[in-house]
Amino acid sequence: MESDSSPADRIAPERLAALYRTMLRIRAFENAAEVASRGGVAAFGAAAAAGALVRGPLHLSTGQEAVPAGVCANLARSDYLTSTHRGHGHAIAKGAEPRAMMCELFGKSGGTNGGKGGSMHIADFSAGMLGANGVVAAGIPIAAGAAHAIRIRGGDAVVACFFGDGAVNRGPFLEGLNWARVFDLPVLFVCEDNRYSATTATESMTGGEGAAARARAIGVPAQQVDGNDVAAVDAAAARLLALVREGGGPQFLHALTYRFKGHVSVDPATYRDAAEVERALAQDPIERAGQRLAALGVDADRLRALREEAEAEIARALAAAAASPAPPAHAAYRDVQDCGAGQWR
Amino acid sequence: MESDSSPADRIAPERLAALYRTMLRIRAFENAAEVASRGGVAAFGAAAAAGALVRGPLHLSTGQEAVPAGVCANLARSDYLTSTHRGHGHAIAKGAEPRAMMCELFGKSGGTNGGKGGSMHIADFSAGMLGANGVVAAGIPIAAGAAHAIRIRGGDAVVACFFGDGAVNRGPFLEGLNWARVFDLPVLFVCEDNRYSATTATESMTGGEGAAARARAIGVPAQQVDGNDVAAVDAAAARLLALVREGGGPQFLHALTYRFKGHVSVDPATYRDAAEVERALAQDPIERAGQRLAALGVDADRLRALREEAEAEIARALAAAAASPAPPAHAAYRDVQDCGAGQWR
Amino acid sequence: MAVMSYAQAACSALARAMREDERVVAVGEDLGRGGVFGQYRGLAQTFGAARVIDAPISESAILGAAVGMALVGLRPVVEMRVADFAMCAIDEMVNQAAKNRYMFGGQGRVPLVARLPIGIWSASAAQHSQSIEAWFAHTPGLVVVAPSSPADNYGLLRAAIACDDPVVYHEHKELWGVDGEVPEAHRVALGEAKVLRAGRDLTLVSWSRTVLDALEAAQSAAASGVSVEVIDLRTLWPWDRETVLASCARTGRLMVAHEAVQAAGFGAEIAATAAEELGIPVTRLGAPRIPVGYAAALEAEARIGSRRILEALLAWMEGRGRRRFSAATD
Amino acid sequence: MAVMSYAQAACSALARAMREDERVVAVGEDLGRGGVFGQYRGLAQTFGAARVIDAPISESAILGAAVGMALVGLRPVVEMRVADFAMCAIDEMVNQAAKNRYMFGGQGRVPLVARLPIGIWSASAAQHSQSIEAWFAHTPGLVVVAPSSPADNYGLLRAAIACDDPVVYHEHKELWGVDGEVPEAHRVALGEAKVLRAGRDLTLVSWSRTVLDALEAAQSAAASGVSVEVIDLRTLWPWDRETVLASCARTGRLMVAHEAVQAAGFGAEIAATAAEELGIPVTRLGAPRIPVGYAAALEAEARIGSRRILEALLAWMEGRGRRRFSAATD
Ligand SMILES: Cc1ncc(C[n+]2csc(CCOP(=O)(O)OP(=O)(O)O)c2C)c(N)n1
Ligand SMILES: Cc1ncc(C[n+]2csc(CCOP(=O)(O)OP(=O)(O)O)c2C)c(N)n1
Ligand SMILES: [Mg+2]
Ligand SMILES: [Mg+2]
Repeated sequence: MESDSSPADRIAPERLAALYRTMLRIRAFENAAEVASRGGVAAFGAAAAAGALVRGPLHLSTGQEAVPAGVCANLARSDYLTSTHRGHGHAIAKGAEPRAMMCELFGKSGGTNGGKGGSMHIADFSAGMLGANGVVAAGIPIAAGAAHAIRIRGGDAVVACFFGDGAVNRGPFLEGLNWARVFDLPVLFVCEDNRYSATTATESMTGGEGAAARARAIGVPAQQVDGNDVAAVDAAAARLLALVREGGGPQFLHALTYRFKGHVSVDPATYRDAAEVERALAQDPIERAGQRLAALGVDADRLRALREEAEAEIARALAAAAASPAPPAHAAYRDVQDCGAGQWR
Repeated sequence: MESDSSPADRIAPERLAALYRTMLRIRAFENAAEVASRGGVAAFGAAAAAGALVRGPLHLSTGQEAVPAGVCANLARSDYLTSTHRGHGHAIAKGAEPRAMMCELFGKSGGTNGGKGGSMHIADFSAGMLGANGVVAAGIPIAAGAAHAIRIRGGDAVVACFFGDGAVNRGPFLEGLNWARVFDLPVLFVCEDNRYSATTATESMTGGEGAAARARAIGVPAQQVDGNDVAAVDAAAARLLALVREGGGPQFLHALTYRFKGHVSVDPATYRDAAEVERALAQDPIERAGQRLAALGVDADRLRALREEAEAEIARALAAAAASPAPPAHAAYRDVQDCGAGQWR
Repeated sequence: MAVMSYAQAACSALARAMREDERVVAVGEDLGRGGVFGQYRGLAQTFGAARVIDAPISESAILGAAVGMALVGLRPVVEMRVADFAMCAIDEMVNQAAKNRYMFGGQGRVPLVARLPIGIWSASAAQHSQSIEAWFAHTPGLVVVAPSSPADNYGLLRAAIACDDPVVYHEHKELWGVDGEVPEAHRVALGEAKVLRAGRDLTLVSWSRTVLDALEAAQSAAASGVSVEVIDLRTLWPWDRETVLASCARTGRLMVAHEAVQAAGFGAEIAATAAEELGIPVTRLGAPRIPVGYAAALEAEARIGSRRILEALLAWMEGRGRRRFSAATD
Repeated sequence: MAVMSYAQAACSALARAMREDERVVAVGEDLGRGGVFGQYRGLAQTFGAARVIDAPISESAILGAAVGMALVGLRPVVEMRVADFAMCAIDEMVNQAAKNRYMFGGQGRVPLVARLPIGIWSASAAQHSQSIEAWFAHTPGLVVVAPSSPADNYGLLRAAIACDDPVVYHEHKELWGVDGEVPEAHRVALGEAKVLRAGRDLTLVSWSRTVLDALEAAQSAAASGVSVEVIDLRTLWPWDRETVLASCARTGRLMVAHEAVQAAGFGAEIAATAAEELGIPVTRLGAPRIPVGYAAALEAEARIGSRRILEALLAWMEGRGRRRFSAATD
């Protein structure tokens, strides 16, 4: 870890509590979504179980909460964020409402996307969250372009561009980072390195020293950070985003974390070593932050209250999602395009 | 330059003469093609001049001859090569016949590709030259795959993969190098850095330190070389190809050279600084090799004979191309595909 | 003769090809774990990681490398996971694989099979549900296949692997679990359609998963006294004009149904051809020109389905206009 | 009213849009030097490098960045150089640009214009000559344009830039130098075809460069007593069904001619629609399903041309079969 650990060490209890709260909200959302998704994936031609509330591929960020929480604590609502297929945490941390998000997962008209996107495309443009993306690495050039627009239009917004460790092997990683560097754009690239690309250990598919080394070779300064230490992520993001805001061009944060669950909700992840998983679970970013808060003197009641609040919020989101109506069939023909929209012609 | 210059310094006169000869043959070919192409590009809707012998976009490698000459001197005919839109030099150095190549540029049935490809797709599979390619960087994954096939099928062939400095900004550069590294494949990547991407100075479009740095970050060892010093290119290629043949996986050669002509034959290249061009012309790799040969005691008659031979060969190629018949119209329907080939259905 | 799923049938065809021809290799992401739909299950164990190649997430390299492999003597079977991701490798598919043989004057061959699972896979939304077989039918140099049954997936995958030119091979994600009998010797020639049901009044041409809907609609139509001949096209390029046009000439009417968007879909090619050649009445039913939405009600609008086929077919036969059902509107 | 070339007309439309709306920017390789076909000449000098953006050779990033720019308030006009290179950016065009508005539930708009020069450009061979407009017509979310004259290139580019959704804008490489009058106020609504020549016996629909051939063929046909109505489609999606079908209803026959490969080309959509809706005789003439070869004799086979249109048209009218000329065969 090259991160300068001192600012993280000096974190104020209130700031850490806020980060803790964000992580709790994400965790509660993921847990609830996971339960609601049981039977919801259409496997091998069998339709999804009729009773499943959340259907289709569901990529949970459980265990990775410190990265979006720490990064987004340093973003304003007017900043932008691009995301991945594993985007719930990014959305919540950026300010999307869990209620509208859960509606989206339920495929309801009250959803962030009106039911058109589901988990893989969750987005809240009003919070600057430009969308989860079903195509690995596709958000990278989009983030560069968003930053380019900011540069041209003026203003001090920045873009945080999240992607996984698997994305560094796709061409748009190179093209997007190069773009941001060449045009000196205000982007913070954030590689959420959970060590796996679907069922494959990313290391076995990645030549060289990985994400940070590649970024540096393209001229984008890079820093590694313990992605399970939310204070460290916060401090690193604060430092890098300050550089970005000063106009120094793109920066790169390589956050080392772990995916607690399978790649999708139905993946038992048997390809992972039990000992490895156990070690990783012991680094639960929420547990670590909780212990740290306790050590900083935040009392147990306060921590319990934060947990209960987060869970209550998600319980309300679930209820709202259940109550929200399904979109009407005719909504399927809306938002295609203005000119040339239609049905069959 | 990191190249270990001693083997280059010790080059035997006969070897240098052979390299010189290859360069002369390429130069003579390019010069002849250039003359034959006058009026051959259809510009702005006007058809190409009826009298033009070589039609369409023509990318000349004039001035860059030392790179293919030096690299290919270390390849067997059974080795493979992938090329770019600027592929004449690669083809000649790899063993293609200038006569068949000139026929191809003339669009004749005696052409390497039967007239189907022209300059941009010049290929001689029988010499292991897998084709020029009209899409920048597209040859890189193809080279990785060819090397992968070699690895799987056994045998000690290797692949030389040529591309320009502009190609390092395209995604397939990352994807192809990573592939070769991950599977430890026998490829020598050769970046022919002539400093321009069409009309644009590549440096202005490239973040970081460029080709070699990017290769290293992907885990592919890289060496820079003076690409106008054919002995240096030869020595570097010899060293790197020995490593590749030993099974150490891919290597990368970054050769610094210069494009004497415009991007295409009709490009006056006014975007380049006259002083820069003058400096570059003074580094003509053929002149330099000739002086070196003279210094090594090869007499002027021998050098003149080599030049005249090369020019005579190309003159014969021109005559053969002029005499070769155009392909018959029905050839247009051949070599599309076996199953489903046809005309309109 | 074994009963197996569409996924198992493909797996079994590939295993057989790999046993019989050591040049055959499989390349794609997560193949070592059997592929995301289990369509490579057990192959890595049998043939080893050198021939069942786990790839980095890099579709350009996967397909580009396959072109290089094919040029140097292998016969790669390439997994694209879903057709939507193949959009990351269109240069490699079209400019490199499809044009190679031609532009190099026949010096090389590119015997690769690119597997592009198409179609809606319930609740997978816009980026995992598209069907783009028409693009490849429009591309010289490519063979285009889309089997509808386990037996044909077995028989056609074998034929595709044996083909010396690039084949775009479309499996349907909602067919993976469908079971059927698969004769071990089964092999289907590329370019041969199959008449699945004989009929007198109308020829209904379809392919891939929509064939199941077409058959269901045909059965219901029979109850209404309309006798429908159902043809499974199986290969889109070259398509079996002879079988289709002969059937059309007999029935005097053609309907084409496919899951891909109707506008500029391959149904247009077939319908236009039948109209040109025979002057018979033609109609098409493809998806509306909308992306596939996530919510069930939205996704349903993007599905053809047997009910829509039946309604369109009966309405048309009864002269009630070309398409009677109307999509819900505001 | 100025006389200018097709390239100048585009340049002038773009300059005007950039003057009138500061959100409009141009993005692509070598734009600073005026673009490879001169279609950006002078713009960098007028508007500066910040708005006429020279890009690295990275089509994925060019189009992907344009999506990001569009989402954050710009209106990028993106140069792809030739349509074949756009194949390096199909994920960005289809999965990112076209699906964005829909899959995010209408939260954003992607008002970008992707310029994809299509068609044969003499002696440029297989990787610089393709026409793929049918792919985009098949893709929900996209508007597809293909102007045939300087005036329409001016008028349609303005309309495309004003459009709030992604537009795939196809210029033809062999039209760049064609001159014509361009009224400064000219603006063409997207989706409006134009009847270029009135006729009684047959409706001939075309677009892009083939319109010139169609007009020539119509003129020659008149000498043989066949009166041909020529329609320039101009926009492929949405296509002007009303104008085309009304003309077809009058003439009773439809022929579609386009430079793209005939198989699964957009002509099939038009022909199938006319057959479905009107039951009239239809025929198509597109390129054979071959890549474009380099040698003049090979390239010529991939061109439609006025002679082939005329021959096909007369043969068809005279009932001598659908297409009388035959390609040279072995
Ligand atoms: C271009 C593309 N190829 C393949 C996939 C299938 N896929 C979805 S997620 C995933 C793994 C991504 O790994 P990583 O980037 O590390 O993100 P993580 O899932 O670990 O968060 C893959 C291969 C895809 N979505 N897009
Ligand atoms: C994917 C792609 N984009 C754009 C082009 C147009 N183009 C042809 S050559 C060239 C410049 C290539 O520069 P470089 O790689 O340095 O090779 P050089 O021409 O200098 O030999 C460009 C942009 C192309 N052929 N392919
Ligand atoms: Mg990962
Ligand atoms: Mg260059």
